[in-house]
Amino acid sequence: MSAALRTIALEKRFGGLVATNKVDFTLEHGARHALIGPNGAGKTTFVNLLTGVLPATAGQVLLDGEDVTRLSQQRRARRGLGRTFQINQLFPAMTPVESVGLAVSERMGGGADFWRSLGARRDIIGEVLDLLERFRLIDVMDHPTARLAYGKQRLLELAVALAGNPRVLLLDEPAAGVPEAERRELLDTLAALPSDVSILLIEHDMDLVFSFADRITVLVNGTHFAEGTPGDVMKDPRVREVYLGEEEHA
Amino acid sequence: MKRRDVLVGAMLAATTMATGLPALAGGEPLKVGLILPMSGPFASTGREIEAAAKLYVAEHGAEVAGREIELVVKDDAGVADTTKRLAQELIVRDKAEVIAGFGLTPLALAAAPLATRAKVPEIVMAAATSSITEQSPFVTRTSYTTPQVTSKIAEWAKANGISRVVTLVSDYGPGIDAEKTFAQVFDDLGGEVVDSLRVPLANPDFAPFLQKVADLKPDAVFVFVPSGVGAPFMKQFVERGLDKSGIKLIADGGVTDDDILNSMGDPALVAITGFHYSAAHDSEANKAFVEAFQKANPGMRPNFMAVGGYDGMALLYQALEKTGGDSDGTALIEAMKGLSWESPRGPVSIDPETRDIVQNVYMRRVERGADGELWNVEFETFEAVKDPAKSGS
Amino acid sequence: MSTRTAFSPGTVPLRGAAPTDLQARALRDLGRTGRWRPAEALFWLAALASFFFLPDQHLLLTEVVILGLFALSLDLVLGYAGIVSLGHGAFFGLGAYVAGLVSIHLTGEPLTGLLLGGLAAGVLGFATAPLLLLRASDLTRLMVTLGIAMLLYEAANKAAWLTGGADGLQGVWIDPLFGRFEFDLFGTTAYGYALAVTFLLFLIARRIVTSPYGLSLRAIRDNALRANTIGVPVGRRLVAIYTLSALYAGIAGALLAQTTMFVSLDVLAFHRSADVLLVLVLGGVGYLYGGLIGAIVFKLLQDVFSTITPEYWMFWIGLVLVVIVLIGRDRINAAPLALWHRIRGGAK
Amino acid sequence: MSTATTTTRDPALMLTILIDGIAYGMLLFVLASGLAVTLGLMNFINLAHGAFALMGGYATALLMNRAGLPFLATLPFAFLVPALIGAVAERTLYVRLYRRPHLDQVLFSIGLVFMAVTAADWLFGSQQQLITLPAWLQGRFELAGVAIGRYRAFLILVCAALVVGLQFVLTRTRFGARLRAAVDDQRAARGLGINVGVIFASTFAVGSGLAGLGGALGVEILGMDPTFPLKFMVYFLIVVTVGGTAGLTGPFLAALIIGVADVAGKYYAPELGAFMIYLLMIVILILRPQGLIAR
Repeated sequence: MSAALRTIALEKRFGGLVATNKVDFTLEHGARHALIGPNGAGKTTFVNLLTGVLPATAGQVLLDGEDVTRLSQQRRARRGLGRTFQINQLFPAMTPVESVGLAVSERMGGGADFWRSLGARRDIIGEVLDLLERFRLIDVMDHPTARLAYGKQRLLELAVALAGNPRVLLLDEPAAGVPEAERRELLDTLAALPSDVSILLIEHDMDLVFSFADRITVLVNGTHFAEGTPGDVMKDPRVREVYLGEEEHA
Repeated sequence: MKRRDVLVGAMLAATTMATGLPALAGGEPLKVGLILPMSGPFASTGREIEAAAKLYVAEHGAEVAGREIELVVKDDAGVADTTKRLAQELIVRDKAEVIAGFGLTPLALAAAPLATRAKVPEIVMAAATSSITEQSPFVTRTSYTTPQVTSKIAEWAKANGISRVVTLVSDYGPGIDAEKTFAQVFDDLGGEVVDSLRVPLANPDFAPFLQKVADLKPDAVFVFVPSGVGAPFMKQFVERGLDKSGIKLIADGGVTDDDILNSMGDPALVAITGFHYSAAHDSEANKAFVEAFQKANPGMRPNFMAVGGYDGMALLYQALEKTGGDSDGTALIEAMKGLSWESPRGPVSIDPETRDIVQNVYMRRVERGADGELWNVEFETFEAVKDPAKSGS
Repeated sequence: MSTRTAFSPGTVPLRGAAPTDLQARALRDLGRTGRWRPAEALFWLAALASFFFLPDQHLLLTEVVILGLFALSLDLVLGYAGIVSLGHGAFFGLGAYVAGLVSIHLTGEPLTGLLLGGLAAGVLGFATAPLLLLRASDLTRLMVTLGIAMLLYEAANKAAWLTGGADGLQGVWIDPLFGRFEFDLFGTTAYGYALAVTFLLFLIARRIVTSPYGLSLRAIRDNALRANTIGVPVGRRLVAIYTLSALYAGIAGALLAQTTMFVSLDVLAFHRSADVLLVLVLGGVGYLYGGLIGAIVFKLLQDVFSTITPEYWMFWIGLVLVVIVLIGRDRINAAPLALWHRIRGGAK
Repeated sequence: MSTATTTTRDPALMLTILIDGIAYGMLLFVLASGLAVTLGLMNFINLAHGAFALMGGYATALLMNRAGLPFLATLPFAFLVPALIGAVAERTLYVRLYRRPHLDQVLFSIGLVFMAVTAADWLFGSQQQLITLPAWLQGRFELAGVAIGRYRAFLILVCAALVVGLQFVLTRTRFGARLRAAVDDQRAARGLGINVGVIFASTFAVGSGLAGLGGALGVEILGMDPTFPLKFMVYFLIVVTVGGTAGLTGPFLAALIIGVADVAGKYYAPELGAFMIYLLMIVILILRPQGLIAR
């Protein structure tokens, strides 16, 4: 059985600069996998290659064994690759119900329906409410997104991604900027994500990484540097030198 | 216009409509809708006509044959659908019994079907495309037609030793009209049009076109451009030294528009133009007209637009006198046919067949007058010229 | 894929059951934009009343309604998809010319010309839409659309054998509507016709912008990147709305050609595209009424000012625009709403 | 139409046309350069830019025709009058709108255009303003067999000097550095002790002044009447869009390309006439959506 997500010798160059250097990477089904690395290690570029924001210079991206290297963002999304963003990418003028409702209806192929209002779509409402409940957004579900507290916006970011019913979910620093008071809520929700979704977490926060991930990949200078269980990685002296050491000084 | 009169008029109109009686002549004011481009790129057309029409009313009194004339000025900004709407509003809402003005051909054409439907005379005071008067039996004209003037320029050119000509016109209706007329007449007389250049309206840099003229070395270049564009043209003509290379500049009189001629400076001296009106026309009527116009409108000199507006009012006044104040559209237009009078431009008449104006066409050159100003001085006259496009000559 | 569910049902009742409070609340929010407000009904009642009680103004009102429909078509792309265009006159003009030509060469029946005018503009919209998908700034889109409109203008000027060139298209004649209502000099039929067509198109537009498709457009406008990652085919959706908008603009143009029975190059001129943008921005973007309200305000101001001063009315319009911006459009737009709330609050 | 459509491919003639085109392009650049700064650097859509050109053009025409000043002596006024008015307008009006949406800026600045157009009409009449150039700027001279209009040569020299000066100020002076800092990040610039308000106001004033100078230089070639700001608005926008909003080099190139293509197009392919400039713009923008030189 093929992996949930795999890259083979994935490469990205900007002119002479190598941002991603022949990375081989595997995300197993149902994995809780973290991708770490110092600033400028090329994590964001790597995620952008996975999701199709950037075209790869060489190499392949396989989603459930299927080559998606040449597919657009939107087609990869339709094939079950979801993501959240380091900086909130929400629809400020829409409410959580609308945002999640749209994502659900797009997934079900109802996005091109230009006649019936979503308000008449009883069939999706159960799922929408379920998601909102799960991400603790019920209370604010009919408030404009722009006016939500930051922590709630982070949760909505997750809810919208989940609404697309992804098989693989890339979480790009989900805890970034969340104030301490709202942090607990976020961690709980992350822990409760459905187990059949394979998750790649890109994160700086080591507490979160170690509490969440069962496997860690370290990226340095665009190169696959090390990989293993949290215990292995923590013990790896090279990793401590380039990353954790640096982190302690910071 | 006093408020009381409006009320009376409105009441009368209401009674008329209620009882179905025909409108009684006399007492009731006659509204003339004057639709002109008063803003936008053709605003100066509207200003000249409005000033002249008002001058006529001021000189001859607001009352004629027992009817008080009321001018209602509307701005169409040179946009045809606005012209049409304004004309329609004037006719159905304000009960205007004559519509007049029309700064550009499409504007006059837009209103023509209305004139037919409402049986309201349409007096065209500016637009110059030949076919306008054919669009409705209620259209008449006091300006000029492009072929009327252009054909005489072509005749004059051939008779004065010019045999190879390049035509240069603005790429729009009247320009193309002029180009065709010139080529046809000149060709019939045995001349040769070497090339026909069309300049986009939007861009007034003539450099590439003048370069082409210089290459072709014709005896003369015939020019038709809208008023206001003539000045930069002549300047660039002189700048390129075309005048010194022996190429004559012959043009429609719009190029040396009286309104701005004086500020064109010496380059204007190269132009020989044919036209139906010059502010320097040597007659008592014209001297009085120019003086009165300049007194009422300091800083302006009456041009061909102004005389079109002035004569338009003259035509209406005479027709009303002929009908004894009856403003029925059919009666008015019938009365206008065949009228003739002494205009500031010289003797004019309305062709009873075509309702178009018959007038003298003058050849002029620009000269500096005794007052130090530039004037179009007439030196040759073609008398009583009809619109050749319709009279078949 | 569709067989998988992300969640097993949790605390929220299953679909099919009677809607709970929560469901009702969620559905209400989803249907929020689609619900009719009293002010809307009032607006259209006023429009209907104007047909019966302002017979003297029918000609001006026809122009207002046509400009309003044209601005509404621009609102569909600007307000709902965030695409600015300075070339919408291309569609308006094409619709006008096609409607005019249909009446001359095919049939004077108004609805046929209206439909063909709209369709022709829609086809042009569909053909030029890909240009808008270039990775470009608003400014680039503005200028590309403007360029297309100017090319069409020049083409119409050159093709004088078909369009009549600068003289305009002669001989447009429209038969009575439904064979019964003649297009009279008072403009009554014309106004009723324009108003009915505009209302119908408004209803359709309203339905569309409140549908899931409309919601996806709002999502694209808000955040195209995110819309992409939840699987919205951004490019296709934009092409679709641009095409629809072009069709609407074409119908507005056709209405103008039919009600004035005249078409000239003005319909394609730059000022047409610029005015409609002005009108829409004046009325407010993104709620469908902006175009209609902007058209009413703009035309009435123009009519009033140009009656007072035919030469210098533009100055006062300019002043009004400047003052409106300085005060803030939001505050002005909010004023009627605040007033409404006060009235309603007082009535309770 | 006949024999003469076969045009001579005479190199001297081609040079003449090239020089005409360059002069036209240079003029366009001077007219549009202020807009390139406000739109490109300050990100403000100022459709009223042409109104400042109008002021400059009228300053020159009126001072020459009514006060009898010589052409050259009027040019400083053509710069200063709009610059001064620009500075005042910037401090009192524009400054409130920098942070507002682009559509607000469009509405506001088009309102200003309407007011400027009618004000000019009311004050000075609706007709064309014409000037008579001094004798030494009239006519042509020959250089190595190539005929060159004196005024066009003058235009090229003046505009080239302006371009070099502008580029120098923007890239080599403290003012230029401060402007770029203020544009990139207002808050950071304020932190560095830069008076952003003064920088913006003076930049706006210079941009308006340049437009005025362009208007004055253009009276002879483009004409000058109250509708000038509306007629040429599109041309300015084309120059800036095609050039790109990164600085002045792009718009300069764009103006030259458009100027030469327009003049040469009309000479060698007159049937394309008015299509030329728009076709060129669309093609360039399809190939380079961000303009010739992008940020």
